[in-house]
Amino acid sequence: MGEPLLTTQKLSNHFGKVCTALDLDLSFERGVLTSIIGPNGAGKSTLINLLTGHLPVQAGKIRFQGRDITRLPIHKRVRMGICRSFQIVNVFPELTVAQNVMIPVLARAGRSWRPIRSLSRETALMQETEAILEKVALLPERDTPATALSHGDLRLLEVGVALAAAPTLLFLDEPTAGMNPVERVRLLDNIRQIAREGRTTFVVVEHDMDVVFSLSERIIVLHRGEILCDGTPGQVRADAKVREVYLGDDVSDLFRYREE
Amino acid sequence: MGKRGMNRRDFLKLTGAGSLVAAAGGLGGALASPRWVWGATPSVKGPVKIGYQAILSGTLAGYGEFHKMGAVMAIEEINAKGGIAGVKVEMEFRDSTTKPDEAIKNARYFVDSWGADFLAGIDSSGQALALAPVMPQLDRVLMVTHGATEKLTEEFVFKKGVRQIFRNCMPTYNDGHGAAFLAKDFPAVKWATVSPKYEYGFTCWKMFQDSLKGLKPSAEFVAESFAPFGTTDFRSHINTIMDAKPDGLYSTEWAGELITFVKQGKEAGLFDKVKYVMFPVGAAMDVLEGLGKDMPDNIWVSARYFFQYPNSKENNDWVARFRKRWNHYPAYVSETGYSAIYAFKAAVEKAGSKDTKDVIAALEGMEQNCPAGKRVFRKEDHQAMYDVPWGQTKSDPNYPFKVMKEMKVIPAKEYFNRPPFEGPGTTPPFK
Amino acid sequence: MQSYVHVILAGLSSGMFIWLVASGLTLIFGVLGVLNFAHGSFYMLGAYCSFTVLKYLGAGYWAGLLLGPLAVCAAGFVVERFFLRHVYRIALPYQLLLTFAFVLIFDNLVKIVWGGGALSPPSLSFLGGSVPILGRNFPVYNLFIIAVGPAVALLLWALLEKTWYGRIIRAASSDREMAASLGVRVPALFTGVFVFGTWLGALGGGLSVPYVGLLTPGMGETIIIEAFIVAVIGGLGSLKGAFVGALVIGVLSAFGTRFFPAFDMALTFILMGGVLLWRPQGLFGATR
Amino acid sequence: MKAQTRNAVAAAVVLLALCAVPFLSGKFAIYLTMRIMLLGIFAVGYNLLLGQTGLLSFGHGAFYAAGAYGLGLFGVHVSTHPLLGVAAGVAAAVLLALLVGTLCVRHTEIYFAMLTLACGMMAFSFFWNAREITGGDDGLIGIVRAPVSLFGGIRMPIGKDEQFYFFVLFFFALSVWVAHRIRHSPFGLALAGIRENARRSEFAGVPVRRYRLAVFVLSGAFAGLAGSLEALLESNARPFMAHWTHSAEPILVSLLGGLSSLAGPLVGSAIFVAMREIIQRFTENWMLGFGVVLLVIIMGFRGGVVGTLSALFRKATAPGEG
Repeated sequence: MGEPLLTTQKLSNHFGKVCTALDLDLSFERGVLTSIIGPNGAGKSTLINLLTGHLPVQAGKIRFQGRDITRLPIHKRVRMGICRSFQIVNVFPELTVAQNVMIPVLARAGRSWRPIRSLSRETALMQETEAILEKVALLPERDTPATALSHGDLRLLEVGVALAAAPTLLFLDEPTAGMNPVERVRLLDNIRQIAREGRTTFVVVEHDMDVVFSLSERIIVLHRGEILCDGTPGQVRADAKVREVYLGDDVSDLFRYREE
Repeated sequence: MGKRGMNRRDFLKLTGAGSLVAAAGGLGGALASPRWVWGATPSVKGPVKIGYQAILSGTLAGYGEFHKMGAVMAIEEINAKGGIAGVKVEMEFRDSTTKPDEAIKNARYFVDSWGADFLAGIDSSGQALALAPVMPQLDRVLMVTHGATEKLTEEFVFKKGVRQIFRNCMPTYNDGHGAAFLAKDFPAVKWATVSPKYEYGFTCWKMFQDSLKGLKPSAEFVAESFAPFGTTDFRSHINTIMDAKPDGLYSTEWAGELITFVKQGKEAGLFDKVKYVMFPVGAAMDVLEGLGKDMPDNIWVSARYFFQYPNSKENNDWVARFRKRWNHYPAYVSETGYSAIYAFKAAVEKAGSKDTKDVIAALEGMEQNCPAGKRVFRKEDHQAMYDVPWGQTKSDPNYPFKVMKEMKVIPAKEYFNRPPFEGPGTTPPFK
Repeated sequence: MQSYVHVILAGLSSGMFIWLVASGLTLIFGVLGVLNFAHGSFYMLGAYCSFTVLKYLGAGYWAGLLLGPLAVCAAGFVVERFFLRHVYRIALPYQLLLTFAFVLIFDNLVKIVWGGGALSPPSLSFLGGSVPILGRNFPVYNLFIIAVGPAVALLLWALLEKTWYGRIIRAASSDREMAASLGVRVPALFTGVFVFGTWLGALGGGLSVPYVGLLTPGMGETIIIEAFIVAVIGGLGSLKGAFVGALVIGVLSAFGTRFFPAFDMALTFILMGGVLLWRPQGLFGATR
Repeated sequence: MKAQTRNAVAAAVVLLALCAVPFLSGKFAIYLTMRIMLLGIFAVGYNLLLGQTGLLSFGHGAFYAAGAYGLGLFGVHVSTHPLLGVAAGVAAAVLLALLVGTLCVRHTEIYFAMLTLACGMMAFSFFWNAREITGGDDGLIGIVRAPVSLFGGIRMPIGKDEQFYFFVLFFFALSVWVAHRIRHSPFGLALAGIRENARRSEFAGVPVRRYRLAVFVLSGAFAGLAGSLEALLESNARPFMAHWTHSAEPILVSLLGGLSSLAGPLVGSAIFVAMREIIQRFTENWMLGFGVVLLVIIMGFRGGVVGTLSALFRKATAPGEG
C-alpha cells in the first residue's frame, strides 16, 4: 500500500524506573485494522498517549504521512488526522450530544474561531454532525446532555466525538469497556462499516479477546514496553512467546476488563 | 415629592409609575428657586438637610465615628435652640469607605435622591479630588472636614473655579510648611522621613523640604522611606532611617499606622538615636489615646485641632460639653465636623437663604468663631485659615495620655500657600 | 553589617509571623480543599478576643493568648458546621464567595462590638523591651516570634506524621471516600481540622497584639492576602511549602523595602508571579 | 424556538425600560442605572471567561483600569473625542490583556487565579507609583465629557447625565448583544468545550491555549470598555480600579446572578448595586447586611438567582413532566 501512515523510531518512555516503552519501531499501514493487546502495564495506553501527543516523547521519533510530528501539540496532530478515544469516558459532560460532536466538526472545518455568527447558521456542519450521530446510533439523543446518557451511549458518544474529527488514523482505547453485549455488537459493526469505507484507519486497544480476534487484521502484542509479537490474528494465536506471557503472567488478564 | 422623605427608594422608581411627576417636581424645585425674592422672604423653607460622609468601615472606621460625634452634637445643639433660620436641621450620615467612586455615589444620593442642601465630610484626598469635578453638577456646598490635599482648593476652587467646595480643616500646609517653620530653630541639620507612600506623604515631605531649605539653607535630607497604605511592619523602614543616622525625623504617618510606627520605632531605639522627631498629625486623639504611655516624651506633634488649644472659654466649654455628651475627648475631625455644621448655620442665616449661590457668597471671606478659634474662609480658594498648635509630648497626671507642653503657634498666614498658587512668592517662606 | 543583620532579623520575624497565619490556611486547604478567605477574620477575631481577655478581664497577656484563640474556635465551628460543609461539592468560586461573606460579617461585627477606632494594647512586661544586637536594639518579642514559628511547624509535623489522628487526616485528605469506607467519620474530622485551622489563625491574631501593636476592624484583610501568597508560593496545601514560602517572602520583602523601595508594593506579587511561571504548582506543591 | 422568542421579547422589554429611565426617574436613579450598566458590561464580558470557559481570573480590574487610564491619558494628551477615547481605552486594555494572558493561560484553576491576581496587583502598583503619568493615588483627574462629533457635522453633547446615559446604554446594549452572539457562536461552543473538558478539546482539534488567550483578551476588552466609560462618568481614573477587590466584583455579581446564563451577571449587577443601596438606607452596618444576604443567596440559590428562578419557572410551567 505504499508508504505507511505512521511510523515510530526507537520510541521510548519511562515513568521513574518503570519502562513503559522501549525502542519501539512500529508502522501502521493505511486501511489495516490493527489491535494492540498485552497484559496490564504492558504499555498500551502509554503508546497511544505518545502517538497522539498526550504524553511528551522522551526519546525517539514519530512520523506521520512522512512528516515528523514528534513534538507537535495535540491539536495540530488532530488537524493532521490523528485522533483518539479514551478508555474512561471523556466527553463534554454538560453539553448536548450534538454539541459534543459539533466541537470537533467545527474545529476540523476551521470554523471555531467565528465569534459572532450564529451556530444555527452552520447548516452544512449540522448535517455532518447528524451524519456522525447516525453512524454511532445517537441521533435520537441529539439534544440530551451527555451527563444524562446511559453508560453504553456515553461510550458511543466517546467514539462519535473521536470520529467527528474525521481522522485518518483513529486510536480507540478500549472502546467497548463496560458495554452490554448488544451495544458492543452494534459498535463493532459500526467500526467495521466505517473501516470499510476506507477514510479512517483504526487502531484499537482491547482486552476482550473476542473483539480483538473478530475485528483485527493485525495484532500487536506488547509486554513491558516491548513488542512481543506483531502479525495476523493467526500468527499471534500461534505464537509461543505470547502464550507464555499470558499464561505465565496472568491468564485471566486475557479475558478480563480492566477496571480502572 | 421624591425629594422629600428619606424613606423614598429612588431605584424602585425605575419601574414605578408616577416617577415622571417626581422627576418634574425635582427639576422644578431645582430650577424655580426664586433668587430675586430672597431679600423679601428672609426665612428659609423646609428643613436644612446635610449629607455627611466619612469612613465607617475598615481600619480607619474610628475616624467616621469621631466625625459623627462632632456633627451630631452640633445638630442637637442647633435644633435645641430653634434650628437654622428657624427651621430644623436634618443629617444623614453615610459610610464613605476609602473609595472615590463610593464618595461620588454617596454625594449623588444625598443631593439627587435625599435632597440634601449641604454636603460635608470626606476623609481621603483621592475622594475629595474625585468629587470636585462633580460638584458643579450637584451644585451644593461641600465642606471638606478632613481631606487635606492642597490641590483641592488650589486647583479646583481657585484655578478651575469650582466654587461649591470649601474646606474648614487644615490642609497639607501645616503638615509640610508649618513643620519646617518649627524645624528651622532646631539644631538638627540632617533630616529623614518615614511617610505614607501616597500623595499626602510625598506632598508634605516635599513641602517640608522646600520650606526648610528656604528657611535654613544648611538643612540636608538624608533618607526617605515610604510605607504603603496598610503597613503593619515598619521595621525595615526604621532600619533605613537608622542607617542614615539623621538628627531629625519627620513623619506624616497618621492614625493606626503612626501608632504602629511609634511602637516599633521605640522598640528599635529609634527615638533614643534621633533627637528631633516631628509628627504633624501626632496630636490626633486616636494616636495619643492609642499610644498612651508608649508615646515617647519630647516628640514634636501637631494636629488639625488639639483640644487644649486655644485655651479660651469657648473651647474649654466645648470640650467639657463634648466629653459629657460622648465620654471622649474631641478628635480633630470632631471639631471640624462640628464647626462645619455651624458654618452652614452662619452662612444660611447671613444669606437668608440656603441656595447654593447665596451660601457661597456668604461663606466667602466669612469669619467663624469655632472651638478651634477664629476661622476665616479665604475668598480666593475657600480654604479656612486658622491656627493650630505644635508642642512637645509630655506626661500629665490629669490625662491618661501624653499632652503638649509649651505650645508654639505659627500664624497660618505665614505658611499657607498664597494665591495665585504658582510662580515665586506664593509658597513660604515669604519675604 | 549591622544593617544587613537587622534587615534579616526583621525579615525572619515578619516571615515567621505570616507563617503562623498561613499555616492554618494551608492546613484547611490541604485537607478540606477550601480556600478560606475568612481566615483573616479569624486572625482578627483572635487578636480582639486576646486583647479583651488581657485588657477588660484583667488577665495577663499570656492568659489572653491562651483563651482568646480558643473562643474564636467557636466561630470556626459555626462557619464549618452550618455553612461550609454544605458547599464542599460546589465550585471553588462559590466557596470563595461564601467565605468572603463571612469576612464582611465579621469585620462589621467587630466594629459593632469593639468600636471602629483602633485599639492599642499596653506594652508587655515579660518579653517586652529590646536587646542590643550588633549595637542596635531588637525587640525581644520578635525573637520570640522567630522561635514560635518553627515550634508551631514542629508541632504540626509531629501531629500529622507521628500521631494516629495525623494518619487519619492525611488519609482523608487524599481520598475522602476511601477514608469514609474505612469507618472514619469524615464530616466530623473535617470540622475538627477546620476548627484547628481556625485556632492557628486566631493564635496568629493573638500573637499579633504585641507584634503589630494595633487592632482595627479591617486588620484581617491585609494579612490574608500575604498568607495566600505565601501558601501559593509554597504550593497550596503543603505546610512545608508555606513555611519556606513565608521565610522567602519575609526576608525578601525586608530587603526589598530597605534596598529597592520603588518596588515594595508589588514585590510579593512579583515573587509569586515569578514562582508560578517557573513552577506552576509552587515550590513544594504536588503536581495535579 | 419558543424560548428564543421569549428571550427576544424580554430583551426588547428591558431595552425599552432602560430607554425610559431618564424620562421617568430621578437623577439618582439614572446614575445608579448607569453604574449597574457599567458593572454589567464588566461582568458580562468577564463571564465569557468564568462562566463560558471556566477560568477564574482575579486580575480583570487591571484591564478596567487600563481602559480608564487609556481614555484619560488619550483625552489629556491627544483628543477629547469620547468615541476615540473609548477606543483608546479598549485598545490599552486589549494590549495589557494580551501581555498578561500570554503569561497566564498556560495555567488553570487556582494557579491561573493567583497568577492573574499577581499581574493585576502589579498593574495596581504601577498606576499607584507612576505618579508623573497617572497622578498616583489621587488618580488621573481632568477627564471631560466632550460632545460626540460624528461625520464632521453631527455633534451630540454628553455632558449632562441624562445625555451621557444614552452613551452608556448604547455600549451596554452593544456589549450584551456581542456577548450573546459569542455565547451562541462556534467560538462560544469551543469555549464551552474547553470549560467542560480541556484535554478532550485538544483532541477535538481545538488549540486550547490560543482560545483561552482569545477569550481572556476579549473579556479584557469588555473590562476596558467599562473602565473607559466609568472614567467618563466620574471624570477620573484611579489605581483602585486595578485592585483585586475590584477584580472580585465581576466574580461576585456573576456568581450572584448565575454563571450559566447571559442574564446572570446582568441581574447580579443590578442586585449588587441596588442591594447595597437599599441596605445603606437602613443601616450604617451595610457590610453585615450585605454579608448576610450573600450567605442567603449562596446557601439558597446554588445556581445563582437567574439559574434558580428559571428552574423554578420551568417546574411551575411544566408540572406534568415532573
